Amino acid sequence: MTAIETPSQSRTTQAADISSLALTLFRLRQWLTQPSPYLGFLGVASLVLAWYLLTEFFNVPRFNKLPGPVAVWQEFTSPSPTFGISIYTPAYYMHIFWSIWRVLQAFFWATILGVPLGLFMGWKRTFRDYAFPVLEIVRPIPVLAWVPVAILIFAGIASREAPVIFLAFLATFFATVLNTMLGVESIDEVYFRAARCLGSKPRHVFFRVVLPGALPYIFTGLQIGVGVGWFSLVAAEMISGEYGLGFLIWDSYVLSQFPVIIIAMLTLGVVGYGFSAIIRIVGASLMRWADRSGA
Amino acid sequence: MATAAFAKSSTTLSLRRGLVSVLGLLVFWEIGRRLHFPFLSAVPAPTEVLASLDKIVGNSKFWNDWISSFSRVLSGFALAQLIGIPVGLLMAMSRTLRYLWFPPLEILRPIPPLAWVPTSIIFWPTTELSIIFVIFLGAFFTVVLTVLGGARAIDERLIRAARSFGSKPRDIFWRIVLPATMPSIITGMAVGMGVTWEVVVAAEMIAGKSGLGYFTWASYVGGNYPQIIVGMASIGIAGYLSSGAIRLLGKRATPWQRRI
Amino acid sequence: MTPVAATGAINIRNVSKIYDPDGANVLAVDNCSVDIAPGEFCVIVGPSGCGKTTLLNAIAGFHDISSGEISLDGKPICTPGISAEPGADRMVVFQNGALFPWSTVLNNVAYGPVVQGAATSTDAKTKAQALLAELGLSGIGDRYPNELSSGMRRRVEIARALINDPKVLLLDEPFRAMDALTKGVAQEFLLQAYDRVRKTVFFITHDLEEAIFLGDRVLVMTTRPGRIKQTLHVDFGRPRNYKIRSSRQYLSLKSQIFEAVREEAVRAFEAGERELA
Amino acid sequence: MASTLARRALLEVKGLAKSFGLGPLRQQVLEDCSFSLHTERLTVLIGPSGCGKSTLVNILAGYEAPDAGEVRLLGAPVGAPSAERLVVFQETALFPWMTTFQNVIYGPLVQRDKRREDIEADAIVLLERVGLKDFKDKYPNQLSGGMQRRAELARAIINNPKLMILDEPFRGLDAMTRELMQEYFLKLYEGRKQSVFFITSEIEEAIFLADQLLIMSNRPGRIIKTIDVDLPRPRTASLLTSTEYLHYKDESLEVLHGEAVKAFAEGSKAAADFLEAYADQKR
Repeated sequence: MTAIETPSQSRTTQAADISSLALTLFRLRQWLTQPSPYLGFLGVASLVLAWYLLTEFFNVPRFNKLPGPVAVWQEFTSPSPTFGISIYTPAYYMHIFWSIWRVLQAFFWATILGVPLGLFMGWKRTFRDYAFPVLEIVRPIPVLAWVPVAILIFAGIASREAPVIFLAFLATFFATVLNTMLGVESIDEVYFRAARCLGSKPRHVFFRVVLPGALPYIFTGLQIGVGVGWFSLVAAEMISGEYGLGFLIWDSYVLSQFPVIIIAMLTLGVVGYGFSAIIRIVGASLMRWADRSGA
Repeated sequence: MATAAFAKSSTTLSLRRGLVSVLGLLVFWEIGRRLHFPFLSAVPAPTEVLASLDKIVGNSKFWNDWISSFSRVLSGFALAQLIGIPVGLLMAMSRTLRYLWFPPLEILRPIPPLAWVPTSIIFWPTTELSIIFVIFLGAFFTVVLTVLGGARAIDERLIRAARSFGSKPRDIFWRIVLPATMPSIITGMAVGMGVTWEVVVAAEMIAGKSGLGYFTWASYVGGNYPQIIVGMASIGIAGYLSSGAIRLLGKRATPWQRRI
Repeated sequence: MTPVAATGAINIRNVSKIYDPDGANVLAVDNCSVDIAPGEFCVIVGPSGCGKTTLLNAIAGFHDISSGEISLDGKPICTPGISAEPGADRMVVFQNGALFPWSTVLNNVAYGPVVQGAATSTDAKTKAQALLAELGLSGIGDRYPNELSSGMRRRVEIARALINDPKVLLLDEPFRAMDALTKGVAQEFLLQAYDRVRKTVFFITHDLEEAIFLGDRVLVMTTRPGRIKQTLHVDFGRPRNYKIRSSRQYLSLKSQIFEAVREEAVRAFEAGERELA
Repeated sequence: MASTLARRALLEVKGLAKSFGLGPLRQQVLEDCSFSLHTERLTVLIGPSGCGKSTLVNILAGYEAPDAGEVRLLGAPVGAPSAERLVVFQETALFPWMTTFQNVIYGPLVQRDKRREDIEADAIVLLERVGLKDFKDKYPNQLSGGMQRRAELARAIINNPKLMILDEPFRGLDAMTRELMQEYFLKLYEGRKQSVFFITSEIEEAIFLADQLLIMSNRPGRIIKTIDVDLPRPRTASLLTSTEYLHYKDESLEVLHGEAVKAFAEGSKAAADFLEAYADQKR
């Protein structure tokens, strides 16, 4: 049975010959020649222009009460901002740090508790029978309806941090558990059968089929979790926080420091986007086998 | 007949287990409150909540809160569908619109809807309108992106087959693109509805004068803690009913998706 | 001299299976009985929905049966209500492949010995490397399954089964998705592996030519509810190669089998039968 | 060969060329591809995987425009997709949200040139012929593979296309259903005046169905051999063991083998299997 030279050894696929740098340069040139970046820029520019015209230029009623882009930009980039928040002031970065630190803690606990629970609920029928109904009853309750109860639960503890982190944790936890469970259920039954055929003990099935098979969904869950966690954190900070971007927004509203509201909102958008991007990249690198699937 | 019996008993088995775990939780909560377990000592126990229930159910103000929350949710949600679905479909059908609108949407989307509350209060004349606007935003981004994703994921061969049969552009839209996107529209609605309830509760807590969110927060501020749990449960039930309605609507709108 | 198998006798006695897809109580397999000798290459042929996959799943232990009994080397492994745990003694090669997409070829093949604790992971890997080389698959140890062609993936899966030295090899239409010529190569690969280790083989297929080319005995099943309608003995002797495909006896066997299955296939085709298992 | 020239060519394809991608990723898929199809004949196209068969189908159907060359149907240049040139795709392209019946009447309905009652009557007759009458109100996901294929054939035939293009329609079906589908298709084809362009990668299927066999080269694809298959019609399973059939099979295998070597050199995985299989067959 002579094994003829299989293509995998020859590795003469076309794309591999061109160095990856040339390829990325080519794709960049490709991207620049297409209309999409310019139209995209036009779209964003027209949005900012409309904002400018309505608020500062034409002073349209109702809109004129909102800060315009020029005012916001000046405040944001001035070394000595009137309301104390700009890229030069440490206070700005402190608020960002507090919000990120809270989401990280919530994310950590949601992953530590959510992923294993989701894996077991997806894998073992009995486990799911006990755990799923409780989750299903609690899940429809909007996370922010928990604010008063969260304050009560952590009334004993001095720091006001606990309830805020708890709320962000709740949001992330539910997303992580459900998506992980979905991930395990999406694994083709044939892989469980193959593993059992090959004589796997339960622990093998868990670490070599359940975990790797569910990985793509776990990361989707984490990504959604961070998004929802970020969403709940802002509200929690607005209602009962001391620092953080959510608190900053509400505080500047109360003190009528309107440009700061816009700065905080845009910062929230950028940081939130960054969070999910990081998880996406980590997920992609961990699951190389998934990228090459479908050959 | 063995397998049929087995199937039936397995559902009752899991039902029983579910019941056991829920009851167990309630009992633990009750004991925790009574014996002042850490974390549970300040939280009103199930029995206290039940006691306060008949008082609340009696007065009409409580039911008005239900109505005002629902009316806010429905108006914000309906607006988001009315504008969001066409925008999503337009972006799918025309490439220029997609290049034009996608980046601005992509920048505004990550901003949590509740961050808009102060700006919305400043801008809109009444708090009612400001809350509805924030609810609208919450659902709008979800719907647009889900519908766009669904419309663009239509199998190219179906569109080509339709064109081969001599379909006019209006045939392509009404007989191919719309039905094919229906499942994504339903998903967008279901997820959107979930977001709207999250938003309405917080908006009412922060700026509202009525509604279930306001009721829950007022109960806390007023020191009537058992009512907080009633508020939470009501919001949960209201949210569950609305997404249940969407799912029902979904089943009727996509009969072909039923299992064989 | 090809070894003669001592173990791997399968006895299927009046086996029936009733499925309950949403309460419809469908009788998939109706009172099937067949005795497979150790080392015999037994092929089951039948139209879609005739319950051949149900039989294979019952032997493998994936689900139980409604009545009758299946035993391996005299020991009952599947009776109504209880079915022996799936194990490496009855290795299954699945229809659309079941190589773990997340682990390399080498880890896939070495999976069995490692989880059974039969060898440390390094020994298992060397043993797997040796088997891959022996089967003409050296050099692809570190690749992921989806980088391989379908023919290659199929051979790795057979290697993953054989490394555990199973008593019975259960194959569920393993070469279904392949074009005619690739299928020929994969079939020869299986035959050579079979001649080298001579295990009992329980092989399911829709392809009549494949059944004759590979099997010692071909069982023809009726459309649902599946019953064994006819048995054909194929005595071409071993080892076989593709030259027998043009022999007179091969062609007569082929027309014989085609007639036996034809009206079953047409009935299934008309009714739009589908696999239940 | 005189008879084929006398008969007017239905479709003429001259010097067709098509490439995809730009810069270093540019791949020439079709080059200098010329052939012609004749009315009421079943022409089968076969070629190694990735040789541009589907690209050719897309150009004939009007889904894609060629870089060079021209395609004429009955003398007129081919434009946008139309019901004159209908494609039956590889995996089913039945509209999942329409029942079998709604799928079949879709074509005539949107062409709006017939009364609805007549269209529905035609549909019932056709569904009867393909044995799907009592599945007419089922959705595609409630049909078996074979039934979906038959529904798709009915959906195409009801429009009486001048040319029906079938892009590997029986791929993925199990061997038994595939043979029955071939018989079914021949029964439909041999019963009416219909020109068919059938694409496949299965040699047995190609010769069993074809009046004329076109063999396509490896990428960039062009027609490198034409074989006239004069086996008697109606074609029956017994033909599969006749000597002429085996002769045609060896002849086309020889040509395909040469192309597979080139496809393999470019790292095409499917070609590796084909090459190994062929080498084994020759031994």
